[in-house]
Amino acid sequence: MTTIEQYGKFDTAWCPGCGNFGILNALKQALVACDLAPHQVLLVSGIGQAAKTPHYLNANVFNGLHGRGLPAATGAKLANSELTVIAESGDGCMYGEGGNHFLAALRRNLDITILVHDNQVYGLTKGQASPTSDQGFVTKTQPHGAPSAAFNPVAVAVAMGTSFVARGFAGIPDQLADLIAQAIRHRGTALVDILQPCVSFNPVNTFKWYKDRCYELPAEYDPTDRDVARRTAAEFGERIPLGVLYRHDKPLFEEHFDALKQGPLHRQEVSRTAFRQVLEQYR
Amino acid sequence: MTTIEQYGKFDTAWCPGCGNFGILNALKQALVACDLAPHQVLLVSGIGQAAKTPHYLNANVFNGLHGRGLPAATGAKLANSELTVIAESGDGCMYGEGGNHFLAALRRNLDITILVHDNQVYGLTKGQASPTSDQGFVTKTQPHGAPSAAFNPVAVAVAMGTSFVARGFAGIPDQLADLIAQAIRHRGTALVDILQPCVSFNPVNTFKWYKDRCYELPAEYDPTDRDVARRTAAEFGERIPLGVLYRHDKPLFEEHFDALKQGPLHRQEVSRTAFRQVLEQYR
Amino acid sequence: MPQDINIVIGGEAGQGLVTIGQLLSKALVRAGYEILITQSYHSRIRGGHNTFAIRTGTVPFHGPRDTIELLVALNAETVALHQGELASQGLIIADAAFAPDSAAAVAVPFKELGPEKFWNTAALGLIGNLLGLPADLLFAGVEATLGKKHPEALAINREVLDHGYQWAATRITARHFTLAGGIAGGNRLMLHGNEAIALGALAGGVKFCAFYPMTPSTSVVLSLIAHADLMGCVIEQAEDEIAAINMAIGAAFAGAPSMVATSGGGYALMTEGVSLAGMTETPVLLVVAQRPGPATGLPTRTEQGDLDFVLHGGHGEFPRAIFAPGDLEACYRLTQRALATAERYQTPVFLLTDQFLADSSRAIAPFDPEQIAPVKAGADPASAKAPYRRYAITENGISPRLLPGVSEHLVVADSDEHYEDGHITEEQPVRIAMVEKRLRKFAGMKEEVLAPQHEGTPDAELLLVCWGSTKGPVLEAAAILREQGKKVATLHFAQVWPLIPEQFLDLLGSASKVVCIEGNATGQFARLLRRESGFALPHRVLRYDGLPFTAQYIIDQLGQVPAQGENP
Amino acid sequence: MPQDINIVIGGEAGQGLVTIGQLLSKALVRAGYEILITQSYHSRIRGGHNTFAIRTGTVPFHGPRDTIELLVALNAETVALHQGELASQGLIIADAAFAPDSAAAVAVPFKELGPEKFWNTAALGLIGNLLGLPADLLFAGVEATLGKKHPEALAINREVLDHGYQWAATRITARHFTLAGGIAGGNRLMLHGNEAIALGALAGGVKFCAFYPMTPSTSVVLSLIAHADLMGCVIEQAEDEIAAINMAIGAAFAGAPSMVATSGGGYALMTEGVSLAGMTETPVLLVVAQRPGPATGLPTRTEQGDLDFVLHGGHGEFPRAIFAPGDLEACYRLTQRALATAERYQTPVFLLTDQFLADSSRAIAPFDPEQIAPVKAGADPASAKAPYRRYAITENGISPRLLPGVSEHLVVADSDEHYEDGHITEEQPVRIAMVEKRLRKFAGMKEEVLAPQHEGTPDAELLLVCWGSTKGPVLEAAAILREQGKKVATLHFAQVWPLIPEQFLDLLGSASKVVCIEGNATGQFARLLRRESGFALPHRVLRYDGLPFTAQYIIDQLGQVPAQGENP
Ligand SMILES: Cc1ncc(C[n+]2csc(CCOP(=O)(O)OP(=O)(O)O)c2C)c(N)n1
Ligand SMILES: Cc1ncc(C[n+]2csc(CCOP(=O)(O)OP(=O)(O)O)c2C)c(N)n1
Ligand code: SF4
Ligand code: SF4
Ligand SMILES: [Mg+2]
Ligand SMILES: [Mg+2]
Repeated sequence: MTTIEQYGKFDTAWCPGCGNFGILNALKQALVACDLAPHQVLLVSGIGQAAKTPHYLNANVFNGLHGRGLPAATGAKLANSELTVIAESGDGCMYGEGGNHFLAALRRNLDITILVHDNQVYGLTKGQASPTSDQGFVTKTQPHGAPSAAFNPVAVAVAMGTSFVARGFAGIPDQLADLIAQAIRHRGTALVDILQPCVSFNPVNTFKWYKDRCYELPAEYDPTDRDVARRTAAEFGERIPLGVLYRHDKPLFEEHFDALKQGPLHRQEVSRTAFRQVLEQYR
Repeated sequence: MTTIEQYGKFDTAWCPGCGNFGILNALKQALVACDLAPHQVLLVSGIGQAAKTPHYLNANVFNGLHGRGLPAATGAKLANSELTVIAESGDGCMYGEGGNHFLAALRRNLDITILVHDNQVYGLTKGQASPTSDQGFVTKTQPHGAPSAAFNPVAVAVAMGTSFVARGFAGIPDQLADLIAQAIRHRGTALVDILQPCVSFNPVNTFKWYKDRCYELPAEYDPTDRDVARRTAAEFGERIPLGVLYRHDKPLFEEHFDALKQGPLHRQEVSRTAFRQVLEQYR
Repeated sequence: MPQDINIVIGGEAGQGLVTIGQLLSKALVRAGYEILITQSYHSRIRGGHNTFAIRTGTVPFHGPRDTIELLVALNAETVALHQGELASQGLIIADAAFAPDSAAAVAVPFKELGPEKFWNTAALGLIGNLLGLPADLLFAGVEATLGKKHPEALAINREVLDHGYQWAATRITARHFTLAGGIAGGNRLMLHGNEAIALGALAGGVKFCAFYPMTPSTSVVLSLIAHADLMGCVIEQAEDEIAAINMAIGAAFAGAPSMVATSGGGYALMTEGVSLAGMTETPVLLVVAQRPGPATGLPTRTEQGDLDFVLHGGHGEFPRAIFAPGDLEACYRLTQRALATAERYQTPVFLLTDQFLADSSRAIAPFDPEQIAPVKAGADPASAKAPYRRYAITENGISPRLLPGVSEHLVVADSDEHYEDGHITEEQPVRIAMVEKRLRKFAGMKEEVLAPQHEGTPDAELLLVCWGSTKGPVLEAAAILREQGKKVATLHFAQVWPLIPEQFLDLLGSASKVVCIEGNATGQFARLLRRESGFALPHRVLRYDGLPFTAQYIIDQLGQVPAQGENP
Repeated sequence: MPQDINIVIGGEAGQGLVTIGQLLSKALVRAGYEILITQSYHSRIRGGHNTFAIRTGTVPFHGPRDTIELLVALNAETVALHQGELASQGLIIADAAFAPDSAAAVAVPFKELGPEKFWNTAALGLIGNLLGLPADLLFAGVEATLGKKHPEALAINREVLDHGYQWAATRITARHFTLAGGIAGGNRLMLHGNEAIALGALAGGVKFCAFYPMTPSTSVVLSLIAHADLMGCVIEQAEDEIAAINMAIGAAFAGAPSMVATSGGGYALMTEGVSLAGMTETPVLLVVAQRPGPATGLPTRTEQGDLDFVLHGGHGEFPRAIFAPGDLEACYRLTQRALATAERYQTPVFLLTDQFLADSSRAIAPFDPEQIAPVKAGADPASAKAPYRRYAITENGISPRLLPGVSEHLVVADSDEHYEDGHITEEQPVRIAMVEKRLRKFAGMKEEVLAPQHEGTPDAELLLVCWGSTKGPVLEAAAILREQGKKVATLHFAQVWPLIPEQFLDLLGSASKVVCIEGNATGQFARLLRRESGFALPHRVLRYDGLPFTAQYIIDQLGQVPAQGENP
């Protein structure tokens, strides 16, 4: 049995009061709930405040480029599908710089988990609008307010038929831990968009702002009904639904590759016999 | 009055029988219907077979990089909002390499038109799967069939609240010309995804395949009902709806910039008085 | 009356040290002193160890200094980290709670001076007093910053400021650092490098900028945004750097003098666009503010490690120019020159800076708004013959550039190889003509290259070669060495591409020893000089720990420069 | 009995000229002849003017030739464009409808030989006869290609082939090109450069490749995909090139020897990832197949214009190696070497080719499957001490690389500067140690550099320097000049970075005249040689029209090489 202690305690570079702390704890809880030992887990992140998370618990870590966590996670999972791969980063990283990879990852349906710390702002670079910033959100770089419509990641994910789509809130860590655990256990690409107050750069979408709006999906909510999911995922404003918005099974991307039936690539020797057959084809 | 002759006739580098010819004609018809003279129009494209279109009619042209037509179009429109800017390219260019710009453009709502020649394949590079290829579509690079789910651009566009979303078919050029004309006239970002048979590399989604499946949205269809639009846009398979799927008005991105109230940027002199005031702020 | 006082305020991010530093700097400038601000911060929002260093006095400063006269410690870590750098007459100002047990320490009972929220203001009063600045002058800054937003807090701030001021006057009797009378009026501008670049861009006629935030370039754009409405500019935060450069190219094509600003990793993403600008012959300015790599590296520190990449980024061959300003005035001047060069030669042009230059502030003589010569995009359509050919082959390689939509002439730009009219071709003779046309522009650019700036006698025993922001510390090091009786000269390159060997080969040849000083680990500029001029520079002083050069660092290293082999 | 016959088949894309060319080549190889295929095509799917050239005979060929013995024109345009290149004994084979009025023309009444759909087969029979190939051998190829898919069409194909064969036998009496007896058995492999690279990659242990299609690199990946199931590889078409390189890095981190393949514009998008591989010390192979730029340029043509960019792409400083194979054998061999170098030094390594090498085929002696030595990723976890430190400082700079998930040791890789354990730091001493550690790996790489290949006497009157695919034409030009009595030597670099001056400086110095021959407009390799060795190479033969070098082109240009100044 894995214990939470195995995941360790680390100093962080986050601001006191930041929503990231709640997410970090929920992640550890979820990993323990899934009974995963640190060395079975690979955390892949980009760059940003959220993207520092993997440095604050024991696990294998690939902390790559801003916006490019998902492709690195994809490559790692394809190379070794025995790893539990979690791609974790901020809203800017995943939906801004990394938007194209987000779309591609949802289309692929690899068995990975995507955790997005969604503080609706660029934290590390000191407070510019992010794709999820509310339209009109005022910052130093958007003094007239963010000019674009906010990106609704869960609505797009449902529209794309993603196999697991959920939204959590850093301020309700138990539910969040449960959502993350469900996402990890889910066979296929699982997105958890996590509302995360940024106390330094987002004076609008505060803990209270979220608390006032968030509601848990009722027990009778059927996450397999796509029509309902589409409508529910579109909700973001006066009311914000939390929970598993949409879920369905579809074939795993991994199943597509003959080579992966033999397990992780690093264990597969190059066969001279096979290579001889390959050469024959050029005769 | 603009005539179709003003748009000229050019030799093309396309294969005989390609769906691109129908789209080129429809585009010319639409420009004439909108009474736009060639010099009022700027066509911006990426790279691919579709992206060659701007070379085959008289207009201003910026033929940029593969996948990067939309940002160039965005810059050009912001610099000179008097130009009628049309971004035109293939499905690989717009939804593949350019996926992140596609998302950002839909969020912005500049007054531009996006025409996508959607042949569900990479034509110019000789037949690899594109984002819109049907899952399982067999090519030389996808011998076991395309492993990812197909991207449904209109479903994502509706989910994102794009202000004008339509689908046309190269094989019904009159309806297509009308859709393009509506898109040009629409105030805001208008997407027309255009089904386009590729006779050289897509043996599955042929003229006949599309003909058998496409149906025109009935007259009573209400494109302003988002719920209906969400469901209708998701349809792609046995039946494929053609027409304006979703339409609503929202503020233009351009309105956000003080400078643009004075017209195109190239006409605005740099004011020494203003610059003096700027310098004052560093005293 | 000391001419050169180094004040270092240290603490965690979020403790407000930048506020104290900026208010103090403003007061010093208003009082007529020279200042040089260097900031050092971690890549985090709160916590970490940050410093705000102000070098002040009556002579202009070009680089930071290692020793400290006045160490203002907002936390114990600052004391521990910087105590060792204290000058012999130096003081440590620290809260009584953690002031060290040292003769140099002044333990301040901040609790007694006011509520904790205002301790920064108390510190400001205290330091101001030590420096001999009038309390009213100090308060004027507080008023200007706070007045509009929090008028209700003005009274208490004044009170606490006075408490700090008084406390210093009465309790710190040992050492004061009263400055000599200020030399310049209150007329000067206080700017950091990125602000100077933004002002240069506005003066140079920039109308469009697209960007994706990236330290240390973001404040160029912040400054542009602050003036966008007044100056009639459009500034757009793009979805990524690829979008930023392509937007800028699209906007430039449509007639807006355009720029982007980024750092190494973002520039990497722009290189395909750089090549596009080269091929479509679209003017665009790229400001690249360097920070230590590879990859994310040290995001908030300084380095000069991207010269090779900026010079060679983008596939295929096309002309470019790279300016590397050495100081604030050059940031302003060369940004304008870069814009003009881009427009004249219709090609990408670079301004290559680094975190040190970007973030460090000085007070400088005001720019003259009457002297600006903003570029105008494009040629007069009336002068064009029909059919208009965007890429007409000309003797100097420059084709008349019309703007789309402005006349009935159609403008066709293409990223493929093209005919003179802009349409795609694969014909060999056209290809050859177009390659040669594009490269002919480079011949013109070479005739306008800024000569490197030489100081000292040509037959020096030691010639220090440098480029970009390293200028200040190198000039200061040379001055110190000259005082020590050495025959030292300096050669500073503010334009690093193209290089014209005739401009400097004699100077390199006539010095007994030549040392190249640059902020990277492989000596990129030294290698480039050899490639272009044949002159080898095996002696190098390099720095790659993320900190800026100082005169002292250079002098120390000069003592021990062996000839170095090539590195990657 | 001629040793060297140049056959050019020309027509529109879609007319099936590649089919005729390939069947003919296969038959020639089976009959024991040497071949060299060079394809020239437009960036379009149908139409345009394309050629498929086969140089064949009894000696190996390394480059294409300009003059033509047998011009097979599938349309009138081909006649018009290539008539002038006909050798004095050359023949033009063309349909009677557009055969020119010339003594060299053979007007073939294709209508009489069979239905239009099978004219290609008729042409094959006809040419085969002219070359003295047995009809059965020609048909064997048709059978192999068509047999499975369209067995019903075999009989008619045989009939038409025989018609063509007979027609030539009876009606073309003037000139036949019967080849001397074949030299090698049917044992050889027929490959183009990209196939040789793919085979080298498989032999070298590649297990993962991500790519985004881009001419002329795509066929590397196509060949990998064709063997992926048999060889146990995962090949994934990524959403863009940025994803491709980051996927490859992620896969390499997790234990799969990984590669990407692209061309200039795609490489531009990968440069940030290259820097990431440098920083995280992840092995990755990048195959960059050059085509003419800037931007989209001439997508289906050849050039060597991206050397500088491949050498300097990626921000910050880290070691890399660049191999530039000169022929098919080197494509196979150096791909394996590149993979091994990447794994050993845990850094990005490049294979730099171009469209000419990528697409041109030859028949070569088979590779020996027993000789392969595939790389194994990572070190044995049993040998690692706890706590495991991914970036442990070592003398040679190489740290033990464990794979994540394989043992209980945690593997932490970071794109920020990091401690030995992989976690973020901004500490100066650690930064310095890490920079120096990474660069120490370069010292090791330098000891393994492939020496350039020298042919001819050291004191030649003319030394031709070249790199990569230019090798063949340069060797051939040298041979021709030697036959003319000139003392000519050649120096070919198959590894262009790092460069070790001791390996070649004497050779450069001892020749009376040195000319650098490369496929770009600015002499990038010549400049690089000067930077690294101090040896200036002002005499250059350059080509930048999109076509490959030929021996004749080089000899013609050598007649008129002035010393050239520097270009951008
Ligand atoms: C290519 C590149 N562009 C820009 C940056 C600068 N950058 C670092 S983090 C960041 C934004 C982070 O925002 P988000 O992903 O929302 O994370 P947060 O800090 O809010 O948790 C940016 C723009 C970078 N490191 N690399
Ligand atoms: C950066 C970059 N990557 C790849 C390519 C190669 N490329 C050119 S067109 C194309 C695909 C075109 O597909 P699509 O956009 O669907 O257009 P189509 O040819 O089907 O009309 C690709 C991959 C390129 N030119 N630039
Ligand atoms: S800046 Fe915002 S997101 Fe970053 S640590 Fe501070 S509160 Fe959290
Ligand atoms: S390849 Fe396909 S898309 Fe391109 S021109 Fe031919 S038929 Fe049209
Ligand atoms: Mg964020
Ligand atoms: Mg397509």
